[in-house]
Amino acid sequence: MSGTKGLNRQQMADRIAFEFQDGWIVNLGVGIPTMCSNTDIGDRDITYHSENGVIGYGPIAPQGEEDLNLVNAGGQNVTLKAGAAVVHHADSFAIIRGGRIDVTVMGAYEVACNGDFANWKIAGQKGGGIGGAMDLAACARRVFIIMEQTTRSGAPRLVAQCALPVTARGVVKLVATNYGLFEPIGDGFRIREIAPGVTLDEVHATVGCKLTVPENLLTVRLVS
Amino acid sequence: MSGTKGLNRQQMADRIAFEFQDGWIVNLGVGIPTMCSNTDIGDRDITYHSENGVIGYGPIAPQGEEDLNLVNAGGQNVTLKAGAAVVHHADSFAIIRGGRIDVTVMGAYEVACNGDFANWKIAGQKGGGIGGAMDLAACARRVFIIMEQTTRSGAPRLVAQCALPVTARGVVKLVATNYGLFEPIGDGFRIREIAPGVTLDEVHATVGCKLTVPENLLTVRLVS
Amino acid sequence: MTQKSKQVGTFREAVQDVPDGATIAFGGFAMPGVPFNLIKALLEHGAKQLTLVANTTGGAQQPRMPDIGMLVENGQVRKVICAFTASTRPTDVIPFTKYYESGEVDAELVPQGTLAERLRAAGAGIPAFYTPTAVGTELAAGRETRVINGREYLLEYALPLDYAFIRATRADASGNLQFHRSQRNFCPVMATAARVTIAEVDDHIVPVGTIDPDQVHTAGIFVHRLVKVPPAPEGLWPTRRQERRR
Amino acid sequence: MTQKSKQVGTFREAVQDVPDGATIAFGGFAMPGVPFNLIKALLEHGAKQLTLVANTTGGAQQPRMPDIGMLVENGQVRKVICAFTASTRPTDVIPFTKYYESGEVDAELVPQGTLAERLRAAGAGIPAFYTPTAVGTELAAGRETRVINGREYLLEYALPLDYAFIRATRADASGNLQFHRSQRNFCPVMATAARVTIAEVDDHIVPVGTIDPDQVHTAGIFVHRLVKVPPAPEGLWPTRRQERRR
Repeated sequence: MSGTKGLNRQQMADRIAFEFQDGWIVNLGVGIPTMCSNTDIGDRDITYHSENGVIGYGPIAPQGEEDLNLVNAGGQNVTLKAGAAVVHHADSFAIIRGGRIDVTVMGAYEVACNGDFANWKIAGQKGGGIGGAMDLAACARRVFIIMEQTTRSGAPRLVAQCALPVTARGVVKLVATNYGLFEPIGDGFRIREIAPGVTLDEVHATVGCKLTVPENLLTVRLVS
Repeated sequence: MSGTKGLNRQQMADRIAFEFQDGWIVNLGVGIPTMCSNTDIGDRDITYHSENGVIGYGPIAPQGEEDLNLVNAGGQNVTLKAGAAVVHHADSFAIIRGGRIDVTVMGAYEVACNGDFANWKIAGQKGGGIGGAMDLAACARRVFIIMEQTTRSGAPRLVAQCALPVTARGVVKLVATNYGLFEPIGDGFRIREIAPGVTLDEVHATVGCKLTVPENLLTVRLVS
Repeated sequence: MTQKSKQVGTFREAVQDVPDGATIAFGGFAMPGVPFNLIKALLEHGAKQLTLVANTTGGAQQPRMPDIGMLVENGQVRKVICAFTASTRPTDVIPFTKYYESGEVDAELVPQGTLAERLRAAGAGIPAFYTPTAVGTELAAGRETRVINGREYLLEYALPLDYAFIRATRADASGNLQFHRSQRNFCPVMATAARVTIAEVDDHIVPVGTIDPDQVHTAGIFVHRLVKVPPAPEGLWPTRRQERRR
Repeated sequence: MTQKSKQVGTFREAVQDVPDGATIAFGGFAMPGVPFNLIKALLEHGAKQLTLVANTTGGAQQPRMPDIGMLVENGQVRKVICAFTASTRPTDVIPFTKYYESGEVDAELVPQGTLAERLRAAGAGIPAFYTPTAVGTELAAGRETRVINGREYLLEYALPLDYAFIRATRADASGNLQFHRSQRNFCPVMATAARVTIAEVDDHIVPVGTIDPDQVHTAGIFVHRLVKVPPAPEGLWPTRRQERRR
């Protein structure tokens, strides 16, 4: 199982968080993405937005100090940063559809090399769990994905085209997996950085389409 | 000029205000309608709404006690009643379009016997002053009009059909003029009450279409 | 002016006029804002053939609090309209799934922002609007789209409600509400979309005039009944989050 | 975190990057919320070929405060989009009328609720919506309508802005705003519709973290520049209402 090799969950979140630029408004999805708000990215001023209307939250609340009426997208009790503001759900998605989110970070089952991705419906399942993913994917300025390199059975998640129903088309800009950092470039993926302890052969074997490797392939950066 | 006969401005406002029922949400337009919030209608609980987002205002502020950031639809400094709330313009018109306004009271140039009315554009003028009138007229549960019986030149304002561009079609339920209280009933107007000092002949002479007079025509009620 | 208090004494009394076939929305995102006590009262009330609107059907966390899924299990529901009708993890099976897959209940899956906007539209007298969300996905298959300024949009319709069941922190007797932090979520928009809004309230109901008009989150004109949530164990309150079952 | 203050020192500096041809909205309904000082700065700045959005063109009351009509008189305006482009009283002639009738400036007359909703739609990523307002009137002539559930509605489009000039009572350095009473009016929706929002503020700008997050009326993410309004006579403030000229 690929999840045991390369980066751990917090390291994947950290690597994505290092991409956030000063002044960005960032939406973090359920699961590993919410761990980005724990990452120390120095003195960059980032506003974390959650689709339930929280603008400007910070790290998870210490145990015993939780405000039970304050949660992030994953239902975890978080803290607020100075300058925070709360709005209702329609206003929160107005922020999303209105194009104010500089990046949304989400999990996914599959990302295709044309930028399509799928994260709401499991094969053969009736119904699904869309949450705010379709709104965010369609409207955020950038979509970054964090996911394991392969499925539990070893099948690639970086693919030529999505087999599962897509969440949005042509929107993914960057993918962090436990194997490294990847960009969909149309006819395949480009690997930007490779995880420590992972070989290029292992990457090739786990990408379901063409893989472009730059001449000087860097190792995944793990400090801000 | 008809404005000098029958009811004065405050009496017209009073007569309309007496129609308000306990629990109603009432929007008052610029001019005579705003005078309704001064009328004593006993212990009925009325919520006055203004399109600039004030829910639950009361009488005009006494001189020297004005809050310069608190106005009604006419720009007059008003007071708030206990239980008031303030919202922004989009939310205020959401209340209007959402059907929460039990009655809107407006001025008009003309009312037709089919319930059409005109109050935003003067003949031959380029442009006009719509304000919130079209939203209110299209969406309030009831539209009541207060206007002079005739134009300054003596022409009827209660007419067979509007000559001026309409504000909305088929919506007027009740009209108070200085001559009395009228209802548009399709093929003409029915006079419900006649103003003291006005004769039925004078009413007939100043209505531009068929007038129906009930057997026992009452005089305009001027106490709640 | 005689302003009558909107406070009613019990949750049972608050929900007693809910008829079979009603469309009811429930506030809440995770624990905050969920009207646990009104859901419990509706379970006891027993109205049937309901259409329920909420972010999720619930049941993904332990200990389980009253949720929409329980109304389904109780045979009271015809259809749910939610942003989650199944878990996104193959290892989680939520209680609702069994009833949905067997065809005992219908479901409409709606992106969360579209759900919020359809409720807002219903409250704002907007019968339909265009949105970029879900364009190019299975949810847009066979539906009306329109290109505006070179981009494709999906037509969505307002979602009007008979009832909104919500939870607030503070209320005055005329129904003006304040929410604490992310308790707000869907509650204000559901209140605007409903003919009848019932709010369960954490704090004691305060006299009319106590809340600053500038700081009202939901105006009393949208709120019809208020019930004070009693202290636990009689009243149900949000709990600390437990990890999901894996 | 280094949160930079959004406060700038002067109105002149706040408006200096406004280019010719920009679309600018101005908050305000009667006196409350009108950014008198920013209008004055824009008059001095001199940008031309502007499209201006506001409730009225102004000039109906005495003493006259800075208004959109003055920008028209100053030759800076290509078009206005307003709910009032003429007085509704034959005896009142507002300053704008002369320029409009002579064809020196264009105008689009929009019902006030439609104006607010078109701004809200622009801020909410909704490119178009249907409304019952203006159906059957001259304003709907030749335009697209649609029957939904048996009622006729008019299609309206979002109205995006380059700038919003607004006035607030209180701000923190990150741009979170609070409005006092009906000062709020169009200001919050204009802020959401604009690429750049500039707020003139009555009180001293307070440190970040001073305003309760639950009581923020316009979130700082929508606000880009803040200017403290100096005391009169240097700064312009709402005055007591004078009766209209008859």
